[in-house]
Amino acid sequence: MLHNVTDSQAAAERTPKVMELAEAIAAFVPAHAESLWVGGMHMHNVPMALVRECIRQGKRFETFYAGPSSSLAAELLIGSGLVEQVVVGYIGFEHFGLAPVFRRAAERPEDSLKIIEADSGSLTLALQAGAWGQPFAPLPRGLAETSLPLASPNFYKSVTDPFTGIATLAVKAIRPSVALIHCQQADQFGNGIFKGSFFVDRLLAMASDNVIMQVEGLLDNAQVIKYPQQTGVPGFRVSAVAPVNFGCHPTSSHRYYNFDDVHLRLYMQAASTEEGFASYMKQYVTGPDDQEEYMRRVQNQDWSSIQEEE
Amino acid sequence: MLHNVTDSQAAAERTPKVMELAEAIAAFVPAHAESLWVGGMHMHNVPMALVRECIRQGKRFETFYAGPSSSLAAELLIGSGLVEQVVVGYIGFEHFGLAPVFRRAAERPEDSLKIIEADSGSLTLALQAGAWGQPFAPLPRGLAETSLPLASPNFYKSVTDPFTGIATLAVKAIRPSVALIHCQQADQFGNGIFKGSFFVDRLLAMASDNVIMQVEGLLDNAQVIKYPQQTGVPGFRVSAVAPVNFGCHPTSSHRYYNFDDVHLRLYMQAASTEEGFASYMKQYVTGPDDQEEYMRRVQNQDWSSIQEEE
Amino acid sequence: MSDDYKPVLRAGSDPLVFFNYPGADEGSAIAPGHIMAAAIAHALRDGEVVVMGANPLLPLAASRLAQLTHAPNLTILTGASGGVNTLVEPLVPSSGDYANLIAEAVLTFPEILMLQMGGKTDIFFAGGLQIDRRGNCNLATVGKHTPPTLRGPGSAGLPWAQSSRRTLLYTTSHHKRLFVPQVDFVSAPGWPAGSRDPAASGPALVVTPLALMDFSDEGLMRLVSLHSGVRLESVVAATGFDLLLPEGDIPVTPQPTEQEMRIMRRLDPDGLLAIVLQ
Amino acid sequence: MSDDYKPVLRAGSDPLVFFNYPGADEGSAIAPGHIMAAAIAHALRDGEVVVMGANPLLPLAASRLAQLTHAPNLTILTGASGGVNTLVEPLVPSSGDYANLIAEAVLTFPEILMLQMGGKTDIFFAGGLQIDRRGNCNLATVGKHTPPTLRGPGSAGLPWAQSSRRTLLYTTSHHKRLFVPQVDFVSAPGWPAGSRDPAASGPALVVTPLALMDFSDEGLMRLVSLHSGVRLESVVAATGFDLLLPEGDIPVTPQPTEQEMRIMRRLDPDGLLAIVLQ
Repeated sequence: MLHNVTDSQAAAERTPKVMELAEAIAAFVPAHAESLWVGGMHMHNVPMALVRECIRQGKRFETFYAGPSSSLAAELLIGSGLVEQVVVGYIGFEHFGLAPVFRRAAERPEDSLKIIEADSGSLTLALQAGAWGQPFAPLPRGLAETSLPLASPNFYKSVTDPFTGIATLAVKAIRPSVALIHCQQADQFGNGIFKGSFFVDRLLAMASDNVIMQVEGLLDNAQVIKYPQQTGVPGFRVSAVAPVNFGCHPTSSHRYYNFDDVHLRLYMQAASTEEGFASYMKQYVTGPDDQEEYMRRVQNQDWSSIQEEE
Repeated sequence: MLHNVTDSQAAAERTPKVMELAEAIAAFVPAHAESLWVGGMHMHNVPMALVRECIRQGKRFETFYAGPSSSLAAELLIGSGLVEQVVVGYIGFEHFGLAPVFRRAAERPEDSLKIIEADSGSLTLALQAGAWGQPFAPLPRGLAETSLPLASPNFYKSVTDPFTGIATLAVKAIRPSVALIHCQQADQFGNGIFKGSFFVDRLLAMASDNVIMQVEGLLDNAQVIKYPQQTGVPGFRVSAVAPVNFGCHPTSSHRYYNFDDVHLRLYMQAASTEEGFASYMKQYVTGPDDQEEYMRRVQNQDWSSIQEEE
Repeated sequence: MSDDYKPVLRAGSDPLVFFNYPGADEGSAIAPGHIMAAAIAHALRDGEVVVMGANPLLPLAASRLAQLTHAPNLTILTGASGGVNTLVEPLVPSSGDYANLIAEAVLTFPEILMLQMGGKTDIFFAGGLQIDRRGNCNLATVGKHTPPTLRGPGSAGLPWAQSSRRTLLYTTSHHKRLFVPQVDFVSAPGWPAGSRDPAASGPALVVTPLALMDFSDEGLMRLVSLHSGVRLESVVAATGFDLLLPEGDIPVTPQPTEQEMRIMRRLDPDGLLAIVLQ
Repeated sequence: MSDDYKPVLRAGSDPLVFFNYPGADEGSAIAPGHIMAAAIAHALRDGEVVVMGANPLLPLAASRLAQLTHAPNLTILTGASGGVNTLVEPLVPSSGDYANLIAEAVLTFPEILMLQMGGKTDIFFAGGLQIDRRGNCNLATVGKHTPPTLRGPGSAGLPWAQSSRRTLLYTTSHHKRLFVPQVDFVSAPGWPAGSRDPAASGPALVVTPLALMDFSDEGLMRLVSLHSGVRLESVVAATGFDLLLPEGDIPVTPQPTEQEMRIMRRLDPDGLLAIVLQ
């Protein structure tokens, strides 16, 4: 009834997708990629190790989709100057405050960063349309009464509902060329498991051209088969799996660790000036060779001094 | 950290949604409903006890969505004359053969049943658009090369993609007024659990006005809270929960029982003539007062005689 | 906790143990946050479905309070986490928290948006950098759009506020830069000019640390009550437009009852409700 | 099996134990079904993603055979069940079966359609009541549309065949009512008139109990090989249009190897592959 030994032998011949973090980014992220969407939301499940590695390798992205709710990933990518255009659903830090680098880039008189004003619902519907191969997504009623269509006339366009004749707004389908996502666990073939929230990541994995997944740890394919309903991302959608400890730090990894409020406040404080942001980047992003060195620097940080500054 | 006793006390004050099957149908299905979508697919997880009760109570449906893959539910509803119009994705019995009642209704020269020729993908996209409050769903490329747009010019309409200017086909959003679904288990507040496949039922529950759920058995709310990722249908989308044994028979209930091949072949044989279908209906649908009597009749059936006829 | 639970980074980084806000106290006194949470709770009706976005501490406290008092059939959708009817105590300040999955179901975030935008929720909670007298909210840009004088996070889920029957607006401060005659950018639409269509959905209530407000039949913001100890002049001075006043004496917003305070202290033993709001 | 597993209705109704087809034998001889499954397996390439709809026994056997021989990285989506890479043995005849969830993942059916229609699959399996020389398939109505002489189940997922790189057509019989000059209703589009765009997706292979066929550069059906013991005249007589013939001698479809037969007997101990096809 169950799969037998011969199957396991065949499975052994399957090509594992496990790679070193740097190798995965080098192999599957073009030097100048069309678009990027980073998984997780707010300060949760954000694949920060993958993001930091993209920055270390100087990968450039024509469009970064900051949806539905981006925080530190958007900050570091924008601050590194690697993003030409950002489509904004939400960039912020919830109770920690507004996003300092994004603010500075947006409030500067010179137009260094192109910002497309959007919203989380439309971005998600556009991603869903992309996954289904639909050309565009008509929107529910309501958006016409906001300032968005006027602010972003190329993002929101009007279309006539062929069934009612009523004009409705629509957004073009989005198929990210690169998606970075975090699962708590995966097997070597990329079957990924969310131990907590799914956020938009399951849909993201179905819609994107290249999906690179970081995980806290690997588990056996046999474990995956035991609870197949638990699999959040089917392996065939994944190009590479990179195991990395505390890869979401300073954001949370559901069930594994909470977001690091001390480090996040350190970031908020540092990034409040350009110089502070530059030294944060040097200390924590471009300086460390890899995630291990990053974590050493995080752990050697003098927490007490930071807490005293409050 | 966890919810404590006071919460459980509050939960005790919540209004349970558990009802007798007949009561649930009487309360939440209008005498003449606009539209009906029945969960499950093929010979699996079809809420047949709810369907049979609708027929017993003579509920009429303007439109029945036979999508993505309907079998016995479509047959009984069409054969009872309670459906005015059927939108067809697929009606059949896989390896058991074509649907005899649907065939007879469609092949009759007189136009007693209105059939809208559609497909499973478009029906599902229309349901998804309904759930999101989108007015319509543009379709991926490909459908224009089939006979469907010509056969169903009111179901498929052309719309111009406002981003590319390319003509594309679209379908109107579907929001079923009544959805019947089967979960293996639920708590008394309607939090339903699929022990196997989800089919379209989670989406269906999110899109429909009235969701009536049958379950094999009830479980405690505390169990639901223990594994919230397992909840397939959140309780607030459900109007009533009706516990019923073998409620999917003769289709399967995943993990609980397989489809009943003997009974299905009995149906196929009986329904091959109008008289045979009428006596099947009398014996198994309109005759029994309830699911218990139905199961008694099923269990007293002389299986050996049927098998000998092969 | 499961056997695959990882050693924590350091004390305080456990996903189910939350840091104390600096200055958090026992919250024994009644703070504006408690008055606000209770006022919001009173506005929620039994059987309704509420959905909240980022930074949901106040609406979450209010919704739980309602559930534990007069509205046991309230359904709470906790934004990013996808949690349905979270039971976590103490409450946590981030919408996407793992702790919010001590709940009855976990939906994907597209499903949360689907339910909200598809009209399956009754209450949407919103706030903004600017709110005007018609209840328009701005979470995008203050000043001209490019470049703005203040860049906010973006409109997030606010454009779909009207998909819920009622929008409840809440703010953690009350001043003229926030309550402006007209927002510079409409993220969530308020009431249109002219008289309100009684069947239409839109902003229903505004709760600030100073006062409670609703909207007139013409869709203009109107004072309902002043929180205990707040003077009318303070509210008028802190509001950048002519606030409609109720006829007769201006009531005082009801103080939370002893039972409500007991529940709020249990939900929020660190007194976050008292601190977050100044 | 879990502790909430229910007592079965009667022997044979266990969700993981399947009935024997009447007449099922040990399947020791090589039947057309085995030749067909092996031929389909050979057409699948390592690393491809295949998706199948209703009544998937043959494509499922072929895909598993490919996975267990030359294509270990093949991904199998088992239609209605949502199972990804099902491992169940013996194979089951219904696409929506619980048994297909002995697998690596369970997707919802909308997700299966999303992956198919969104172009994330390489191979789509299709069949029909009618197939014509350009590979158009009809699963809806034979004769005029209203009323038809034969009402089929409906077009199901066939209209989206082109969203997969290649469509593999399979039939369980081969006769003139099935292989017609032109289908009465196009459920799945075949090759358009004119020469084939090499980059276009469409029907690639047709596998019947008699023969193996592909399509010429002009998009016309062409005999590739005859199954062992089948004469060309039989195929020509059973095909309702002029089948293109290969140049030179007509090859015989490779018989399954000993290893392939061993695997197929393991996947299908009841010989369903031998019975379903006449």
